[in-house]
Amino acid sequence: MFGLKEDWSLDAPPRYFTLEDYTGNEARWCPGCGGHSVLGVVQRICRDKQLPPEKTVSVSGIGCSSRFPHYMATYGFHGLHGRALPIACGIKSRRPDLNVWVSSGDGDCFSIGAGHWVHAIRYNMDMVLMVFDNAIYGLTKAQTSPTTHQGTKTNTHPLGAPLPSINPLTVTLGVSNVSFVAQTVDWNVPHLYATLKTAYEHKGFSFVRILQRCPQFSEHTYEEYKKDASRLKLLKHEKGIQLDDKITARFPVQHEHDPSDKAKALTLANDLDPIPIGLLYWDPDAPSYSDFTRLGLEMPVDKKIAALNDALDHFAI
Amino acid sequence: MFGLKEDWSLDAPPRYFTLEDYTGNEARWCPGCGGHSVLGVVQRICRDKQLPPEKTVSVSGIGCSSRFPHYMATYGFHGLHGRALPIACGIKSRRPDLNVWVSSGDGDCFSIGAGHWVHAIRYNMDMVLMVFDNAIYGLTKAQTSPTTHQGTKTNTHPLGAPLPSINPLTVTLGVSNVSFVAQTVDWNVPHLYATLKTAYEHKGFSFVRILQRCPQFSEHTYEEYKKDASRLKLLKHEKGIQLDDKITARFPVQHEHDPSDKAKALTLANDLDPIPIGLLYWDPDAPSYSDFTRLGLEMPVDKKIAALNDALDHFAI
Amino acid sequence: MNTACPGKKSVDEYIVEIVSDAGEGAQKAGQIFGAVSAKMGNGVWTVEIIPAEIKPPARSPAGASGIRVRVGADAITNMGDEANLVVAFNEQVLFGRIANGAYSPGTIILLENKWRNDPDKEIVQQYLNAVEGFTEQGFIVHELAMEEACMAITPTPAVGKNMFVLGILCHLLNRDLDKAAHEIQAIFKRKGEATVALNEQLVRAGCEFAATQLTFNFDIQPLSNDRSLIVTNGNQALGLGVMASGMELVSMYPITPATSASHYIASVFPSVGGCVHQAEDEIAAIGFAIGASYAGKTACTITSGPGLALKTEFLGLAVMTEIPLVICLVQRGGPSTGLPTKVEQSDLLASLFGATGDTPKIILAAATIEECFHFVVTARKLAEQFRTPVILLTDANLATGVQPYPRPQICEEWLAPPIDQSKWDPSIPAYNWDEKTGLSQRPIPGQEGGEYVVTGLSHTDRSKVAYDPASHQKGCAMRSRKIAVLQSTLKPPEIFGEKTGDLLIIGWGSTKGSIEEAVQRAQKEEIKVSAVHLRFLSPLEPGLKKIFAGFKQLITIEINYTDEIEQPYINEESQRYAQLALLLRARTLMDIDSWSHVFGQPIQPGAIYREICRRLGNDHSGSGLTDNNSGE
Amino acid sequence: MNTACPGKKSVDEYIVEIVSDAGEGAQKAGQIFGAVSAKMGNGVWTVEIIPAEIKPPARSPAGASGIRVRVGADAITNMGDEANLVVAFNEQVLFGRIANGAYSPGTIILLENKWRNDPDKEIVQQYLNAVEGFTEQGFIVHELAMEEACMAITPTPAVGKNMFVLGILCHLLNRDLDKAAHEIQAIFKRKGEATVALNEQLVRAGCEFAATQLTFNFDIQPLSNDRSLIVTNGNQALGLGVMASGMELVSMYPITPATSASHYIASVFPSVGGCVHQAEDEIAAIGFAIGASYAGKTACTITSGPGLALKTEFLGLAVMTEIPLVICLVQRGGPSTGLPTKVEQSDLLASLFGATGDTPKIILAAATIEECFHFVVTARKLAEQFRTPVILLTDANLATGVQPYPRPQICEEWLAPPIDQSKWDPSIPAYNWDEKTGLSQRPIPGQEGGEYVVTGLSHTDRSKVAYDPASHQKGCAMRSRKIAVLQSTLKPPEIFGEKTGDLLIIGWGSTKGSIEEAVQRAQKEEIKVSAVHLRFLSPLEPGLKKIFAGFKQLITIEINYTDEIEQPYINEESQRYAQLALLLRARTLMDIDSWSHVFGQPIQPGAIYREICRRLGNDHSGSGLTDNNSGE
Ligand SMILES: Cc1ncc(C[n+]2csc(CCOP(=O)(O)OP(=O)(O)O)c2C)c(N)n1
Ligand SMILES: Cc1ncc(C[n+]2csc(CCOP(=O)(O)OP(=O)(O)O)c2C)c(N)n1
Ligand code: SF4
Ligand code: SF4
Ligand SMILES: [Mg+2]
Ligand SMILES: [Mg+2]
Repeated sequence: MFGLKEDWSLDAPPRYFTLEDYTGNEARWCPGCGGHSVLGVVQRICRDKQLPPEKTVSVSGIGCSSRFPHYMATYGFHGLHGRALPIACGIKSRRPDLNVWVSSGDGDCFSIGAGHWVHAIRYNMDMVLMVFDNAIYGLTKAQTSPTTHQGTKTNTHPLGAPLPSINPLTVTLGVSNVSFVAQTVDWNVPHLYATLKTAYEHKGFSFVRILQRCPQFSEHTYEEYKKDASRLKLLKHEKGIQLDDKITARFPVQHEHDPSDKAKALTLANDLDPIPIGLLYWDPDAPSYSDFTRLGLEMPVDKKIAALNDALDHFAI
Repeated sequence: MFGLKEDWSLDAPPRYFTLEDYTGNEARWCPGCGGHSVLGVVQRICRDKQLPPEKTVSVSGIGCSSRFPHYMATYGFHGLHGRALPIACGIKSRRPDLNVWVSSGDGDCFSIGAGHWVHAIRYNMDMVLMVFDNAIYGLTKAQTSPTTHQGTKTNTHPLGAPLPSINPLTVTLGVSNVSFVAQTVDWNVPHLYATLKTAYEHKGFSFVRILQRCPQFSEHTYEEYKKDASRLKLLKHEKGIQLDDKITARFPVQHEHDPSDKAKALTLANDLDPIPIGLLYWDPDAPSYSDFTRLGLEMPVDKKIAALNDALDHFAI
Repeated sequence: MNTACPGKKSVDEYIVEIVSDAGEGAQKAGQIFGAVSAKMGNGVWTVEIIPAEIKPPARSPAGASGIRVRVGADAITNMGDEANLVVAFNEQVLFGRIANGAYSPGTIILLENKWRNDPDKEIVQQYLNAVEGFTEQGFIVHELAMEEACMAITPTPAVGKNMFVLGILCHLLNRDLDKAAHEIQAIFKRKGEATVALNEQLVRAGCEFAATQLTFNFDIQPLSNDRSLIVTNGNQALGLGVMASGMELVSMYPITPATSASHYIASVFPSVGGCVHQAEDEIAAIGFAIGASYAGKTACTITSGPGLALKTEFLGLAVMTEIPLVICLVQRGGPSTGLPTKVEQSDLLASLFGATGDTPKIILAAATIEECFHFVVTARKLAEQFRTPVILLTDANLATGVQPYPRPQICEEWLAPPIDQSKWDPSIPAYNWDEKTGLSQRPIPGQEGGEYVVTGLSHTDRSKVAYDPASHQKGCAMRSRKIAVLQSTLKPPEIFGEKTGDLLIIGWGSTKGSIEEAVQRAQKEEIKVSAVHLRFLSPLEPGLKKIFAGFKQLITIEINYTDEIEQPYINEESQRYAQLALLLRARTLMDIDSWSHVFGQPIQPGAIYREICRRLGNDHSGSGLTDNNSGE
Repeated sequence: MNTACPGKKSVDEYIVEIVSDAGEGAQKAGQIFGAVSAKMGNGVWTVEIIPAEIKPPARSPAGASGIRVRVGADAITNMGDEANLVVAFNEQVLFGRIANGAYSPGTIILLENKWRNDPDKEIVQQYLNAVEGFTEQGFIVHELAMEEACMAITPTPAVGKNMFVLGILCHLLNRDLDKAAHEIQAIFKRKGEATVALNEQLVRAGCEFAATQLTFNFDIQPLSNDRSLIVTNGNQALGLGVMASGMELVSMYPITPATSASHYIASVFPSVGGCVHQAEDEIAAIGFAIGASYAGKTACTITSGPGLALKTEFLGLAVMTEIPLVICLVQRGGPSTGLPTKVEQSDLLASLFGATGDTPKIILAAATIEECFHFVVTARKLAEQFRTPVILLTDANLATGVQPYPRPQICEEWLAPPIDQSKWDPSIPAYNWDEKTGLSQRPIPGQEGGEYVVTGLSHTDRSKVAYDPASHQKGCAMRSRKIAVLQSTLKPPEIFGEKTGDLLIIGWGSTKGSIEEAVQRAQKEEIKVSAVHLRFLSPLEPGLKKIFAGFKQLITIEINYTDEIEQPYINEESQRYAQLALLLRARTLMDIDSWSHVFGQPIQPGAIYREICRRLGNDHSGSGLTDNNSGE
């Protein structure tokens, strides 16, 4: 403009985003629901990273956790039960410029969405998947989810869930091209913040399982873990989640773990007591499917028309 | 009958089943297709185990491999693409007396059927799942499957499959309650036979990945492995697949592996050259969902009626 | 003991509501009130008022949680029109109900008055404004210190208030307090004697409180009835029906409003030897059911709209392979996720035409809660006899409505005999189609000689894959023929009213009670209107054209969308019809109009009555409410 | 150079087939023959004969693999009736074709005769029996030593025989050998000069062989045409259309017969900057497309019946959330897995009504291969303008048929401008519905001020979740209104023939060519029949009632199932209608009958002609074949 260099341009008033810029409808989760703290953390990360709200899309399936987009003031897509990931990948495919956050539940992601979960890990497109794992179907009122503990009584299994629960971490780690696997808890906000921020910064698909309290239907699932920090094992490493020493000090059980070691990550993932929290696995170099889907995005129209005519020529008689 | 002991009864003529009793329609796979050898082996196992054809059900999805049931003379269910496992589990749920064999393809099982695959492993119902992995979509003519090697040109990826292929073994091993994971190849018939027979004998869900040649569309995928036996690593163990010494001797690379060691199984599963063949993991004690679904099967009618009346009483005014 | 007081007014029926924030126990109080009324021999219809969120904030219009109970001297078949009386725990929850047209001028509001003295000034102001507004709208507001009165009995009135309200209602409608005590014992006995005693005490206190504070009182004569009755909601009826039908497997994935049926079944199924399978998704749920059905154990899958959408492909397979299967579809508002907790009848066309290709199947719709029970039994029988999937349509209105009805007599024949494992004559094909009827008997795995391979591909009678013209045409014809055969066994539907007249209302599903109540009211005023209600949607019951010919105007009343002819761009050519109307037009070529809304609510009899009057040019409509805000 | 010989007979059109075992190259020979004919200015229709298995056994009736080419002086719009001449590589493959009614008495069979001397006695016997049978059926059999003749040129005649046959056909129909040589060069140049030379030599040898061995010869005058043409099949046309429409993403999961469209696109998409996403399943495929569309890049998903079934739930979401999306549905035989490679038009009702709840959407059907191209471009435009999913129906007949048609002129406007990322006025709601039309403009992520949350729940114009009656009714009305608005912009369909008459045939989709050919033939005989062909199925084109009123009888002709009225139990009350017929009956209340079959085959013009005669009581039918074995 006026022949000025772009960074001299007068047109671009600096925008600074505050928390309000990310605050959508009032969150209608139950009091004490772990969703509230995740929401606050994501809003803070957006603010701290100064993500333009219009360039940010919050995508979800259906479930309590999937109400997330409504509580953000960014663009949002509250989709279908189990189908957040195909939508999110589709968005990213031709809009790599958008920041995509995906919220899913343990039923949404590991049950009805299981096929998409496995494949989205493999696609490794740049986005953060937050699985709100409350080990129960919340929105539909207390049915068994794949992570419900064996024996827990639910409305569909009044005599107790018949099978051992699935371990989402080991499945995720088993998928080739996996690039970022972390676990955190809703009730340790600094850890939650650090984990999701690191996930956001990872250029690829970040799988973050958040152990989430549901006082309404699975009150007891994480009670012990919350009360007794020694039931959690903090994973530490220079390549891992970075925390203040003050925060770190609160964890009696700590474990040095190099997140580039997949075999060790698998061993850790199998430990259920104490539960590992932190970054289990990280591979910044895994190929991303975006490199394939974005091809040709910038192609000028005349080139397209020429190519189209070539294609027609091929069939000309 | 006549007050005689059951085993004196004259009513039950001994039946002996020959291979013909399992031979259905003529197999219409391409010449050289790996399907033929799997079919022959399954028919032989049925014969050797003297499975009554009427008590045996061959279930499949859609694909070349899923034509399997038509070539058996037992009961069969040629279902929907990706959905063999829900059907098979449903059959087993209230008919634990039936022998169930499931045939699936790499697309059928790992792509469209991925969610059911993960969950069927967890259900651990007694059946054999044979995945005919030819690393391509055969029936629909050469599209990329999840196990297609990165870079392989297919009709949907003429410039080469963009992503590393999925490793079905590591995903399977990552699912809690997994009880039997084996890998074999269609071109080594004794190994194929021993593996499928062991799978059949396992009381639980047996996952068997069969590397299967498709001369029509993925001719080169396993060529090297077939030519050069040292590209395969034979897993041996007293709890593993038992083979004749003569057969064993044909494998230059052998590896002692205790199939109860899941961590080692995972390490082996990650080895792609040489490819491990044999039993990677075995847990005969994993709980089966059948124990839940079969409950009440034998309940007499009068007890049911009484219970129904109790249920009505509950609402009586 | 009966608390009837002198000066009581006798009425034919009365509608009460209790509305509160979620978790205040209004529903429990209403359920007991309904049960007591039913046991006294009255007609009853109970329906829950469900908030949109699991835990909506307190004192919010959208958070209204509660219950409506309609009690009558005669049988009651629907939730009725505007309530006569509502007990409200705060004033805010009334706004949503008012917007939905739940009340009309003259409705009595018994309102907790503690908000008048709330420390929060804003709340006080809200309260005062509301009371003023209610009065202006013609409601009769009684401000009552209910919580305060409870405090005399319990230190935690918040958890006991509901029983106190029950007491108030028992007084006002002369309910039998012993019966109420009996219910309380049954419900609270697990929580110990102290709880039972406290709750009983609260009820009696409420009763006395009403006697001193309120001067009105109503009496409803009970229906004389010597048949034994049960009281259930539609989903419980469905669950009982599944068990009585002899099906041993329900394969489902949770989805509102269908899930509570599965919850109920899960809680009692083991006692009859059955099993609820919660699958990983709806596709697996129907696939699993098909597997079991194929293996001889006809199974049931229960779902709602989005779940049906996912089952589409398997439904087509079941038709193609002629596997018996029962699909209970508890309809909710659509499209897409739509209105998960609210009623709509908009999955009829999807049930009929959802699957690709030609997929004839049987479709039934229950019109009453009692039919929810019996139609499952019928559905199983039809599924097996016609070797086909059967869809049983119910909806959120039936699912959550509660009503007494005759206790079903369980039949041993309903419980299927053990599956046939005798030898099969191998010369008989797996689809041994009777050329005339399309019917055939199927071999069950385990039957020696019956071995065949089910396939969704086009096939011959021996289930061999066949792509030739004759085989495909034959298979399609045989599957279609069965539906015609079923139709030939059905009787024409009964006409409610005269055989000829000015207007015939055609309905299906849960609207029956409201339609017939409205029609009866109009008939009493000599309006020439009759009604006919369809239970079979595929095939349709026979004789419709003949019935229709007796009337000058024909309309369907349905809870699904139709374009209204007065709207912009909507004309004879563009108007999209209500779902049954479309079918009947194609079938009869008669000019069948429809009157339908998608308000997420049952259609009230008053609204139908007004529509009848409007159509026939008699404006008998007594209510000043327009259709748009009366919320039918 | 032209090999025309004296004594040639001039004909208006000629149908040849080449049939062989799979892998013998019959299709390649036929394609070249078709291309040469098109380049000579003739009308051409080519259609492949596809066996059921990937590699069926040799010499099996079910294994027939080959091609049919219909060449005419005029434009050719369909595959025609019985072939005039067939070249067969063995006698067995002819049986399947005969059963399908591909030939009639008088059809010339050029049969490879090497089987006469086969070492296997059984084969010799089969061959002799067959030749005898063919002759008895009235076919004119010429046994030819084709393979032997090839051996003189190449040691591996099995791979060259097809070019030799091409040569034979070039002689018999006086095709331009230079043009054939040109095609051969284009196709084989990658395999090296020797291959090109050998193939050319084989063609010339075949030509000379025919000249010496056969005494007949036909001449077809070319159409004079100065427009530039292209020759494609329908799936290629679809692919070209997708690219020309400016869509940048095709998100699909493989399924026959849709997949080859994606194969073609995948092979050229990078050159126009587009991407084919092969998803993990059909649900993910449409979800991914919806994601991209939502983000401003309107996408396309291509599928067939079973795939559509899986997309049902997402389709409902797209309607509810008003996300533009193009769904190309290449129909195949159903229900269920059905007839994967064969044609049917039986997904119309599933497209319209498949999704639960009320899901108005736009549905178009291409009637010609050329329309496969242009309708994708239209579909994208409509999807965006009306903010809705658009389903474009084609079928296996269009997908595999090959035809020359005018080369489309690519428009720059078709390629959408870069997506709008300018600021959005935040006071404008995300669904800023124009009350009158239901239309609105949508904010695209990246537009500052437009932030909103898409939801499949019932919502207000600001996309806020809302369960109140008014919001839901409003949303449904707005989504439905758009369809009426589109209808108001459409013109009535053109009538093919007179505006009044004894019979009107109503068709849609790929049957147009056959219907109009049959109608024209009847019209020439003064039969009062006309035809009308619908391109829009939702909304329907306007003016239909008026058009229909001009005719005494109305029938639809469709390739989907309808009960035949003469069959047992099928009567006026039970008959299930063909799909378009059902819609039109409901719409017009006129007695619209239908004539339809599910033979897995295109309907031949001769069959339609005979049906016209039958309906109108003139038995002009020249052929002795009954409908049941003529395989339309
Ligand atoms: C296709 C479909 N099936 C089922 C449902 C009903 N449904 C909504 S949320 C939900 C499960 C919720 O559990 P989860 O994913 O763990 O989320 P949470 O509510 O616990 O956060 C179900 C079954 C639906 N909306 N759509
Ligand atoms: C719902 C649905 N989607 C797609 C198809 C088409 N289809 C049939 S088989 C197949 C893939 C076959 O590949 P694979 O499972 O690897 O089996 P293979 O043929 O290689 O044995 C596909 C996509 C279908 N029949 N149904
Ligand atoms: S039900 Fe559970 S998950 Fe849902 S909002 Fe309440 S506490 Fe949170
Ligand atoms: S295409 Fe491949 S997998 Fe299919 S039958 Fe042929 S060789 Fe076997
Ligand atoms: Mg959950
Ligand atoms: Mg494969």
